[in-house]
Amino acid sequence: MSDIDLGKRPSANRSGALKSRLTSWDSIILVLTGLVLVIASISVDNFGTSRNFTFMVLDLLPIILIALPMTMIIVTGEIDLSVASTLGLTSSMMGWLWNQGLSIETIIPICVLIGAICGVVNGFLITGLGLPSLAVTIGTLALYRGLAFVVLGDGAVADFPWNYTGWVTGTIGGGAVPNVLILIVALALIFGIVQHATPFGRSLYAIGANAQAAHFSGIRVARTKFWLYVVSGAVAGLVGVLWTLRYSSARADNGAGLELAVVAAVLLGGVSIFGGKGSLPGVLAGVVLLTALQNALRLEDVSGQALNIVTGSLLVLSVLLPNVTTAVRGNWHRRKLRQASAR
Amino acid sequence: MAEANARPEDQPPRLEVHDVSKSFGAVAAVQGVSFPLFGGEAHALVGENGAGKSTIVKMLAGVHRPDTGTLRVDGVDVDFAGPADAKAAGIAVIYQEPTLFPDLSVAENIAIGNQPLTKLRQIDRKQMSANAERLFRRLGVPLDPDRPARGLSIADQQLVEIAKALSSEARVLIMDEPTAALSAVEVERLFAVVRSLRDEGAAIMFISHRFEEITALCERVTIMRDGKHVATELVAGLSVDDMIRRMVGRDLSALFPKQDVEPGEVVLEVEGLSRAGVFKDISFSVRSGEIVALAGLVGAGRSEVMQAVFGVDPYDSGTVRVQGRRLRKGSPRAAMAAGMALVPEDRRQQGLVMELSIERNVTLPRARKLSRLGLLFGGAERDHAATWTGKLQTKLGRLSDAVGTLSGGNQQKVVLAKWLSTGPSLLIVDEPTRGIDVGTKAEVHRLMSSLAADGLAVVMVSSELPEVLGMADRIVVLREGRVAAQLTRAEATEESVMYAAMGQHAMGDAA
Amino acid sequence: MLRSPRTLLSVTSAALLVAGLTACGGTTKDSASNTGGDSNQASAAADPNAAIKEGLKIAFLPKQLNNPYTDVEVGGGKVAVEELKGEYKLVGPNDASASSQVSYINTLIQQQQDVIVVAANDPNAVCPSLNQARAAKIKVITFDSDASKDCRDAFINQATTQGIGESLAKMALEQAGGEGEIAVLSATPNATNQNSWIEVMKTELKKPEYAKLKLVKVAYGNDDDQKSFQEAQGLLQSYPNLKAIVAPTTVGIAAAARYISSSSYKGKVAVTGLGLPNQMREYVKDDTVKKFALWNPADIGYLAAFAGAAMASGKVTGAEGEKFTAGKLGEYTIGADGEIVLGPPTEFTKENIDKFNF
Amino acid sequence: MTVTSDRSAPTDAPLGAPAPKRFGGLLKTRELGIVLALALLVAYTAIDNPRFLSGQSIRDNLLNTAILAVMATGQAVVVITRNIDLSVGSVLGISAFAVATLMSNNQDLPMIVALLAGLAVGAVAGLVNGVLVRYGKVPALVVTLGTLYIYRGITYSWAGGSQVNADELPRHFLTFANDSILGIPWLVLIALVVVAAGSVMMRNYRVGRELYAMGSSPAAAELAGIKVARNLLGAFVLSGALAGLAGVLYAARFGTVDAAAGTGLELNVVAAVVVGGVAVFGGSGSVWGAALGALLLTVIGSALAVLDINQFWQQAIVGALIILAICADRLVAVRIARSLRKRDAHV
Repeated sequence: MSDIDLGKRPSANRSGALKSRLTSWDSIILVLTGLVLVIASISVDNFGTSRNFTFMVLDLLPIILIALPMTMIIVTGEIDLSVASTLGLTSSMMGWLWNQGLSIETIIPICVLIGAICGVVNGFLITGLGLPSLAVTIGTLALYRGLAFVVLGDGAVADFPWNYTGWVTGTIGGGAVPNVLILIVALALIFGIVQHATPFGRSLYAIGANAQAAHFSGIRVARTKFWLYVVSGAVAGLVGVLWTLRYSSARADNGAGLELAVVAAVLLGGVSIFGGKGSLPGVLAGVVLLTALQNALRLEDVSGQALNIVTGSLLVLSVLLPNVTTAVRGNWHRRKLRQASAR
Repeated sequence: MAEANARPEDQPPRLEVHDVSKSFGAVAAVQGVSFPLFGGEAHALVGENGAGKSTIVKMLAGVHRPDTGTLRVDGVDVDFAGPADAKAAGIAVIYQEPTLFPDLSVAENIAIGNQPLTKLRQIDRKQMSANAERLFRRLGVPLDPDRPARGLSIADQQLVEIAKALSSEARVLIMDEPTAALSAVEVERLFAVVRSLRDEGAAIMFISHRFEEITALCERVTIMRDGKHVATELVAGLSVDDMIRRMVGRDLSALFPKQDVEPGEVVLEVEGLSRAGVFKDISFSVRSGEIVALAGLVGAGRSEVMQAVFGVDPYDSGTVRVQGRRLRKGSPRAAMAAGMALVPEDRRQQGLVMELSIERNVTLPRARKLSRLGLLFGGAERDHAATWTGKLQTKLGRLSDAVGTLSGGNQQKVVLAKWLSTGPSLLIVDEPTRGIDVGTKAEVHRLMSSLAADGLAVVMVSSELPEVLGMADRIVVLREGRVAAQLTRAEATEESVMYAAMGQHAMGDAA
Repeated sequence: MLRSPRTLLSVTSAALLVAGLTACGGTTKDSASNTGGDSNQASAAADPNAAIKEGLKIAFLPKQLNNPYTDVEVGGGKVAVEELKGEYKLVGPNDASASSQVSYINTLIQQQQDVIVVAANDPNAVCPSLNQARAAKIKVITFDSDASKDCRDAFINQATTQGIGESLAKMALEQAGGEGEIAVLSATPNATNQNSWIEVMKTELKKPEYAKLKLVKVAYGNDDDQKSFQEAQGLLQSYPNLKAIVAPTTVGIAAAARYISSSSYKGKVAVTGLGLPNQMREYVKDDTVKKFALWNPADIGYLAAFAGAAMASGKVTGAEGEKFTAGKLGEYTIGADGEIVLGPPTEFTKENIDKFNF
Repeated sequence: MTVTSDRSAPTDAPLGAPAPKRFGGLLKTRELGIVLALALLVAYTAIDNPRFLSGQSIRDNLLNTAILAVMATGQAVVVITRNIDLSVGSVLGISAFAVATLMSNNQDLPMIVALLAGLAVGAVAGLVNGVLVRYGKVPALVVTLGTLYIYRGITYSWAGGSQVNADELPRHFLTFANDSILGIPWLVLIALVVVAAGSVMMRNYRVGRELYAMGSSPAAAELAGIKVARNLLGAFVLSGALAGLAGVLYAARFGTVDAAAGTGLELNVVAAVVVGGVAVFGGSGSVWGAALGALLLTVIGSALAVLDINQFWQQAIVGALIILAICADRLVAVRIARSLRKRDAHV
């Protein structure tokens, strides 16, 4: 990262651009995911079944939804570790409000709003006071989770109306397609378009790759980031609602530790932790890959923990491999220059 | 004849650069440069910005490895794996921009790496501060050794850097524009110390744009241009004009001259613009069809002024008017909406997003105008980018290539395309031809000239005198954040501008 | 530039919520009719003479793995399944959370087990998937801590809630020496059976013979060793004159005993409750603990397996009054709400503890 | 944002001065702040319940702090170099389980062996992190997030759901946690030694100052010819080794060890370090500040229990503390930036 060493910058030649595009991690991950799905449905009993599909969709629901805004945030070079705690807080609030006798139809928007407010706090601390997002969101991670426990203690609220809990766990017309899949697809589409086909999306990459140049191009860096955190909070809130309904149980500890899974999935999907690089399809693939692996391994009675090793390794490799290839290319290029000018 | 009244023949040069080349990506920064540096001499290294001076320094410092060629210390080939090796070889470097550790104390910054130790191999802080004290006394600066480096003024930072270099009892001392931020008194003290070092037998390499300093300090000078070695001669035998001519490498007339245009109505009006600690009470105006140059030394505050005008930096007081309407401060968007465009000084950090494709860079400021129903379709952007890179005859492979893969000159064209595509009525160009090859330079000059001819108002910040004199209708010279002189094309000569920039009494002050 | 996508997002997500969720009028806690949906109760009639099928796939899903108590329970289950010539399987989360348990239930459904023997981490959170299991013709037996009635076929109750509550109170009285302050160190505040025992205990304490006994606090160690350990510390700091700590959970009692035995309170404060002989042996030997109680957890797993097998074979349906034999444990009768009671707990002391190994 | 990247929006930083943190002079006052907070908390609690100051209670608090403080020491060193180590919780787990197994299998191994074994296991884990960060050029956040999973996974698949119980461990191993010399429990003594050694190293030895320099300005560190690679590896190895040591202490203190030991601990450790005044962007803060942070967090925990405040407030308070801490640092920084621009206004 030392800004002195210009030598580090890989000066890919013209064809290199295409090569690196093909060998870019997010395309690798897409292929990888495809392979895993195919192999699993061939070799693992009951993996391909429609019911298992439903289960998988339900399992990846929280991660995939939270990953949508998280991708944007990391693309701008920031991070939000407080999402899982926001989820927990909204879940607690949902239970509490429900006990207060509010109607579920009012509770749900309120919960999304609470999530957004959590995001506002993050956004203000980070863009308003210019605090490092890592430290801030580690702080709010503890804070929001703590508040969640304050609200609901260690208890649980369970008696949510069946037609709602049923909707979340159910499938369209009792078929193979789970209801929540509509939600996932819709949100994924919206975020995908915003990130990849709008000026706003373009600005995210500019901010992440070079905030100063973005500023010089008339992009409102701070404001952009602020709203990303708000959206991230709102989505986390929504997921809090869905989580509560899926398990028909509002608890303060819901979704504890999910933030790491989400960040892992996003990075696995080829988004650079430095910002400026990464695509949503890659991230979606990353999430699917993780969930599918988990599901398949469980069906094969492999302990879920063995998967931790796979997840972790994939995560490190997703950054390590590109770096290694880059370094190799760089050296090769320099050597070539040496020979060229030696002549 | 140079060697004659330098060191005796028998003893090899303390440090020798031999046929060294270095290139970054497609940009060849240094090509086959050789010159010796003897113990006991002060040797100046001069050249325009981008001539490759700093690259030479970084190679001597062990930051960069030469692609080809060798460095010799006392006649022996050396290969520096890193700065540590260079240090070990007795080479101390004072960089253009200070490299202090803000969180460490001043004394510690000076001593870092070889702090005095107690017998328990612990750091002897008393001793450390004492050493710093001694150095500061020698430099005659009142600095508290125990305060942290964070918050030191640029000048003080520079002085600490110098103290750092002195402390290492270097046998070779390399100074890359150490005086840029120093006051006359401080400069004199520095020189006194450097002279004594030289007399003790150290080899000094001195880089500066201030010719009177060079003549005051150095015996010999090496001149570089476009990464190549031009000459190494006795300073005594050279006039300032000779040096400049050799640096620029061509007579000023050879530069593409700006064609005369009848200036139209006033486009930009800056009044009493001030920012604490950066610039004060800056006023000037630009008419359409006019090219106004902001000249001055590095650190005189030229870029800062224009960045404040464009809104990327804030300012404390004063007003900026575009076509008579007052501009909201601190908002690049407002500036863009008012028809302003800024081609910034630092291409890599401010002008372009190196990782992004050429296409994306060109369309960055116009993305919203190009989108339909808030959506962007690849086609629109590509066509737009293609048109403008075409207009500027940018040499590129595919628009989807990362802009970082282009040569300096073509990168600059991309930046120009990016901003011209916004159809500005006022174009601010900061160091438009820094570090780009002569050919492209001429193209850029031609372009600016024709833009002006089409009624565009142009503000040009440039450190290259020939460029300033060749292109500008009027020249605003800044010194230490204030307007030192406003010269018309007729009044402007190298001397008048230089003198104004350096604060010597000259006709410049009349303006 | 920001306005458009932001509003776009909030609007659509809101819209989706409405579309997906508010399809039906204002639902509040009161108006909610939460009948856990398809509670397909005992379907076919029982056939008492039906033979126990062989090769039944019986899966155990405890609250969490690597909990010594659980290990003993499922150990018993394993033995039973072997006697039944079935296929034994043990799966479970590493954290005692309901959400991860659900994933495992789903997996078991996929693997088409015949019986799922589960200890619910949250009586309600597991319900939807348990009902899916039953819909897939899988018999669901709960043990250790029950799920809500309408999503399981039978519940193996280690002992009547009444019985345990009473013996806890009795031991507390003895250990405290007839009078003084006592405190309870329980598992999680929403652990089903711990709470019911504590309730009984409290009612017991109202009786005259317990008049001198004062329950000052119920602390929660979340069945986490470290947490319990520190909760024990907290108790003694807040209540200097504490006479006895009653821990109705094996993790809690072990932690409390370990803290007391290593602290200056040893000998002053008594520890009792429900614990595993193997874990408690050293503390009983060093007199930190005089007496504690427990049923034989191995038998719970054992009984659960047999109950499950009986059901899967159509021998019983889970209706009250039905009878079945559980190997070495003899005959059992299904009680109200499909409850099957194991029997009275054993009390362990210095004298008898070496006779037990679990 | 990520600790290792310098891309944190330069445009958001106050212009005129490079986003500064604080004067060194304020460093001391910074730790003083924690001490004061601590004093107030203890005073208040003690007034409400004098037993909070009883020997036993103090002993318990110190014992509970010990493990966190040991880990915070290592973490502080890593964070000071502008990196982070999220894998410490998992490293504690793997070392705790390894040592527990080792001791239960050979009952008469001396304690020192256990300690060394723990240190070794941790050091190896730390080395892997360091190598990946330095030579793989993978940001520390990513590396240690990955190894957080990997090390935990290894522990689980090794333990396979089994657990080591107190009664399987040798007496001398268990009593070690509570035995004390001159009234100071071994655990506390070890923690004190570690913190003291760490502080001295960072304050008075070249390598320590170089670590500060690296965090303060990575670019300048390279130019100054500091052995960046060596120091970075050293920092991560240290952090790992101390986490390993903490693992041994954990096993000795809590007797029962399973594969889940220390899960989620990394956040407490980072919290302690941040509250202790170590800036996430490196270069400033101190080891003993971090240790104080650890103490403060622990005392808050037990104080809540004693004051009979709903224990659930604890986490919220910790979170608020972290944010308070960084806000405080930031405010100081901004004020300095302003005063500087005024002072430099020689124009």
